Amino acid sequence: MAIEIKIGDRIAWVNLLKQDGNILEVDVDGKVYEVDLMHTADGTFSILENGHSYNIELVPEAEPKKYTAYTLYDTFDVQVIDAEARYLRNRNANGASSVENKVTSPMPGKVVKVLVSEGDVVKEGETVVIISAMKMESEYKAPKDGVVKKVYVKDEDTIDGNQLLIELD
Amino acid sequence: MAIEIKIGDRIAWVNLLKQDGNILEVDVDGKVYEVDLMHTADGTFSILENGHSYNIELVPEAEPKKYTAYTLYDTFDVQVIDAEARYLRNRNANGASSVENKVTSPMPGKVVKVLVSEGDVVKEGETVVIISAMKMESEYKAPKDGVVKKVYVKDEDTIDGNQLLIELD
Amino acid sequence: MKKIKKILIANRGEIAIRVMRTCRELDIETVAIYSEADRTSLHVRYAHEAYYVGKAPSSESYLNIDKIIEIAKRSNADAIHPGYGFLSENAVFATRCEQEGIIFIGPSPEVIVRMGDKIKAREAMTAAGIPVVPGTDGEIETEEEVLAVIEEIGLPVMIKASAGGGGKGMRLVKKHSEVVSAVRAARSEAKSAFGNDAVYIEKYITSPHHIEFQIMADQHGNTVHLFERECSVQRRHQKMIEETPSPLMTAELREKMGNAAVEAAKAVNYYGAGTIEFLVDNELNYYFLEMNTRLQVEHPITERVTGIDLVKQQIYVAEGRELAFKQEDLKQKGHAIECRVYAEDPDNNFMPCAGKVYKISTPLGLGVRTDGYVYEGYEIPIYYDPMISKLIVWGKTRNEAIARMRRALYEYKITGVKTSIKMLERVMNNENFISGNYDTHFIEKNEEQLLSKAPKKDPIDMVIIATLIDYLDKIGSTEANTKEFTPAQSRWKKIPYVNHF
Amino acid sequence: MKKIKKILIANRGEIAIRVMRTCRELDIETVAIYSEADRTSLHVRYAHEAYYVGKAPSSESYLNIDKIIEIAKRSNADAIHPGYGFLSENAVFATRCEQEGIIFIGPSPEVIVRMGDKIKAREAMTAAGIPVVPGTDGEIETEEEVLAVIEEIGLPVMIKASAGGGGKGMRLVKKHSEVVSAVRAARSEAKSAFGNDAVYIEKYITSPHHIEFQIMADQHGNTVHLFERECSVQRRHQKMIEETPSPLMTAELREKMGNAAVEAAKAVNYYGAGTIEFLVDNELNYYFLEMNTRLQVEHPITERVTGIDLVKQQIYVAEGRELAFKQEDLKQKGHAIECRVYAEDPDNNFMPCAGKVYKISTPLGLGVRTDGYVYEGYEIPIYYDPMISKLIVWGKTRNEAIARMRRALYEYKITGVKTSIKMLERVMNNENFISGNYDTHFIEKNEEQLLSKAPKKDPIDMVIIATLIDYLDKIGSTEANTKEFTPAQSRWKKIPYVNHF
Repeated sequence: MAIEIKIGDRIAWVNLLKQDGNILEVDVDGKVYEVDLMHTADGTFSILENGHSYNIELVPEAEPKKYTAYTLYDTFDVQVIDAEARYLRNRNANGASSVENKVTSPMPGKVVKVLVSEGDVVKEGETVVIISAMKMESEYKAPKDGVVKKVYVKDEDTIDGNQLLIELD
Repeated sequence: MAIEIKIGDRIAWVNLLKQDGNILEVDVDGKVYEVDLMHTADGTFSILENGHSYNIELVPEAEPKKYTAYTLYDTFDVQVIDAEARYLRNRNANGASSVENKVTSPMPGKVVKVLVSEGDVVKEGETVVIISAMKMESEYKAPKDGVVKKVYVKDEDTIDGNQLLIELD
Repeated sequence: MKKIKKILIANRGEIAIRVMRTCRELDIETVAIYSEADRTSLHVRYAHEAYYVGKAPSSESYLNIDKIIEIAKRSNADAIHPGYGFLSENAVFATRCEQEGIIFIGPSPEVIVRMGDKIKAREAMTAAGIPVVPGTDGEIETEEEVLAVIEEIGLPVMIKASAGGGGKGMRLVKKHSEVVSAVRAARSEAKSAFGNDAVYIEKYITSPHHIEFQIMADQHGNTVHLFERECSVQRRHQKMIEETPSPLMTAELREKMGNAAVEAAKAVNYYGAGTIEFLVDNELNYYFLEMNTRLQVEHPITERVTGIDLVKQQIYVAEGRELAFKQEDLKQKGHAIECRVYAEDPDNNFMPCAGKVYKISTPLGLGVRTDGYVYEGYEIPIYYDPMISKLIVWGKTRNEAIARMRRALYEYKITGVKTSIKMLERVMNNENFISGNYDTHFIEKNEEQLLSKAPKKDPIDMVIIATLIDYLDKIGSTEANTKEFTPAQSRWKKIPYVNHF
Repeated sequence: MKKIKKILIANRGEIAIRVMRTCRELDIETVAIYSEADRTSLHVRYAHEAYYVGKAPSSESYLNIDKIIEIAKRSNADAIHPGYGFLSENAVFATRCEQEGIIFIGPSPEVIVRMGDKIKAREAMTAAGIPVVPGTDGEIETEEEVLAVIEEIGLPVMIKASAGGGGKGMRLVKKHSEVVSAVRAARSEAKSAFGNDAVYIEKYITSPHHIEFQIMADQHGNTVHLFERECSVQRRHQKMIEETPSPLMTAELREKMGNAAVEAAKAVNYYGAGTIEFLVDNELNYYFLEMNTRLQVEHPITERVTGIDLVKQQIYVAEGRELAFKQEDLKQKGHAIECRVYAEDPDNNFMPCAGKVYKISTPLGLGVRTDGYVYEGYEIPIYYDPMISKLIVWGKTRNEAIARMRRALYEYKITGVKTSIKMLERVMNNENFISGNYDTHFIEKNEEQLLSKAPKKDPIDMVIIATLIDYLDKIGSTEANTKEFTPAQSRWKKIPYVNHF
């Protein structure tokens, strides 16, 4: 079974050639590996490949088929691109909703102050919302010159990670 | 909903009188407690009762509705006796298979040597099986005088916890 | 002498648990308080008793003096330990405790007032002959005043919360355009952290070392210092790594500064644990910066090299005992380093990063101590400090301690939230840090090495394979665990038989 | 001097990880070996490399010399660390390493042969002027011989494995009727633990103290001792709790025994880490018992009071370096205690208890070290030693160390398998232990207090309530988690809103 997996900027083509219990033969972008792989349902992996012992932790993200992968030295954003994901991606591509119109907060927090209202004209770099999380305040700025199309939050709101705050025109 | 719970030698009658989120009113053998109870699906409990903070870990046993409960100072065997359990218990009582006829191993291990065969006459206290676990050997002895009715294991067998080894007549 | 039997800990997180651990060793009962966000936090479960104190924002809970006093009385606590932050340097709270007949584990309210007011503290130090950081007098009421003061003393300046500490409520201002937002932010932080939004301005000294001395004094006039802590590795004016001894320190300077620290404490009749913070320049001139009239976050490194349990000493002093040791009994043995693990994103300007902890592997073994409070499945609240753990190592030499810290950081895995762990590892591999050549600008000066990721010796293809298997496993998963009662399971996926190469 | 770059650890469990930790601090790569039962054991995952060594029984895996040498050569390991147990005192293995050009981290094969043969060891000690335990010469070949020897020297006697150590292959015989099964059991244990089933007999000394001295020697003739360890708290002739300093020790006796230990090591040209075990009677007479030519399980308490990483020193000595310290540089600082956590049932004659670990809470904070290897969901194999973890604490005084151990044991929770933790807590509360008044019969003599459960101050009704809720939750559970892809969840049960008293 072959699928595509996106890791950072790379999209790898990966195919499970053979499986004999914990011994797998896997083709990754044309390179064939024989690995001894043990794993838990919650994403702890122990892989032995050519004598080397690798530990990988996969943490599922809110979006299905997306993970954060932890290795010894680094952290990676990983995504499985199967037929369903490709379909959704193509459909969204037609919708063409540009990310650059939006101000989002990557972290959960609390809205200290919304500095703009719908219809306001803003300049690129102008602070539009102030969010407080864990005693630190962060200023969120307009990504480009434009007009505020919609404000999704108000002062004192508690927000989740990746929440949309402001949309520009 | 009232059920019986067996804890050690005690059988307690317990009834959940009221539940408001994490705040419960529970009747245990006629004594009514108001508790603030939070728990995880895998059996970690934090209970606040009259200001006191109690931590309890429930570990499910192989048999359904049986637990080992760990508190700060002690460990308890706990069993829920609901209608189904009562039914099974009554049915078994009629079967009248006495435990005293059986030699079982409480722990997993490996059979070093079976010292008796079916039909052998044994005396109370006579060693019938030697089990090795974690580098230590334990001798299992006949619980009473009798004749060996059935031998369930042989030398070198790997055994589970609570496995039946020998049955006497 | 009154033997303390029950202590209410007016705090949360790692420091609440730290204090409770010593209480358990002293057979003292503990009372926890918790906000709405903390019902399942570890300090609630570690304590003997636990009481709800209020809504999640600290102003309604951990800063709610009336409610905390009410709980202390209701639970019959003899004493209150404030930890650090929150009410630990709040004289009103210390006074209330005194009035209600509850021992406040800390110095007298008068000393808190005096040292908490940075202006008065500077006056006291100058009178005691201790050099102070050049700065201006008086607090700032409005943003307009700030601009006026800057006109006088010039840029850069530090905006500091008068009631501040722990790096909160501090902002460096280099340009006039930054003044308004810096003051507003410092104010707002100070308000929520200390319940007091007054700020003042100090001249900004370039390239200083932040070195502090630990003080311990009893109520009978005995005062000792427990040597220095080097705290120059900071980001956002908040300490990130501390070590003792300081690589900068000489035996002579240690004696001179140690004596100054003891004099400073004596000058204000200090008792309990306290810290005198100094700025030291490259010519080894030192200036009194401020006194923290409480336990410091970084106290464990001092505990490790001196063998003294500082919380135990705080409790003994609060009971009225005399110190059991004199200055000459104290020695620095070996080298200790602390790394603070924050839930934050070092690649994104150290932005705090709340969220759910997925899994934790804690470093263990020789010479390693961790003081933390988060657990697997714990949801780090957005309302409080992002520090989730402190990792403390000891080594016979500084090099051994650095190697051990590197090993411990390698073992430390917290997934599900972003943390500073990998960034701390890079510090332990930084040449300037290793040679002890750093000041408070360490992070900016070494940004390139510290923020660049390690060369990819990483097994990316193995990550891809792991992802593939997890994916196949999940889409093929028909064994949904719907059994009601199941015993403990091995978490490793069952396969019919295990093969080996 | 050859710098070691890669070490194969010919062991498993906590000691394999202990050794790997120091290797990581020294930038030395590590190679793990694992049996069929250990594919997912922690030492496999901690190492840089890992290779399958054989079937689960140790005779086919961790004692398989040919296979281990093959893996060492295949992986290009410079050296092999044997840990304790398994091949650590096997001269054939040490010789093979030498022949294959692989450094064996331990003493020379000749010394292992000499000290491993308890009879020859006694001869060497007597020659060096060190008193030995009264006993008989020669090994026992058959059970009939045993009976003959007992006829001569009388009962009680100890049956001991000639190749023994770590309490394995030892049996006390008080009655003639016990001889046959004791010899068979000692033999069988010795065979599976050491691959050698020869046993011998020693006169049994009543009420002795088991006190040992840690030795460290380089290949240049420098030998020091790192003070004593008191190891008298034993069950089944296996140590359970160790401490240093020994409560029995005086400064004079320490110097005398320490010198004797150094002389003993020098008498056989010892190098590396080793331990001289003594029996000490109540009149403070001491007798050489045996020498362990390897790292001991209880080495961490010595590391804690001396500040010396013993594994690091072993590696340095193996590289041919000179010791960096002399006798006069070494000091005992404070007090350290180790508790061994076994997977066993103290209420059932300490029967080993394999099984699946459900959950673990590890004690942390000031003065606490744990060296373990099991994790949540780990299935403890039936093939190896039941010791799953060591808990080591330090205190400025013995009393502080005991209080801290009590606190640490309170925090230590391992569920799913039976462990010795609660029993160890009872030792820490035992008056005789607290006053330092104990010998090797401590457990029997204090059985009543040690095996009786604490008075029920326990919240039994709370356990009942918890069980009720768990039961209701499970039978009412319709929200079976069948979603394929779900992100990290808080593990606490969701309730519509959280109330507070």
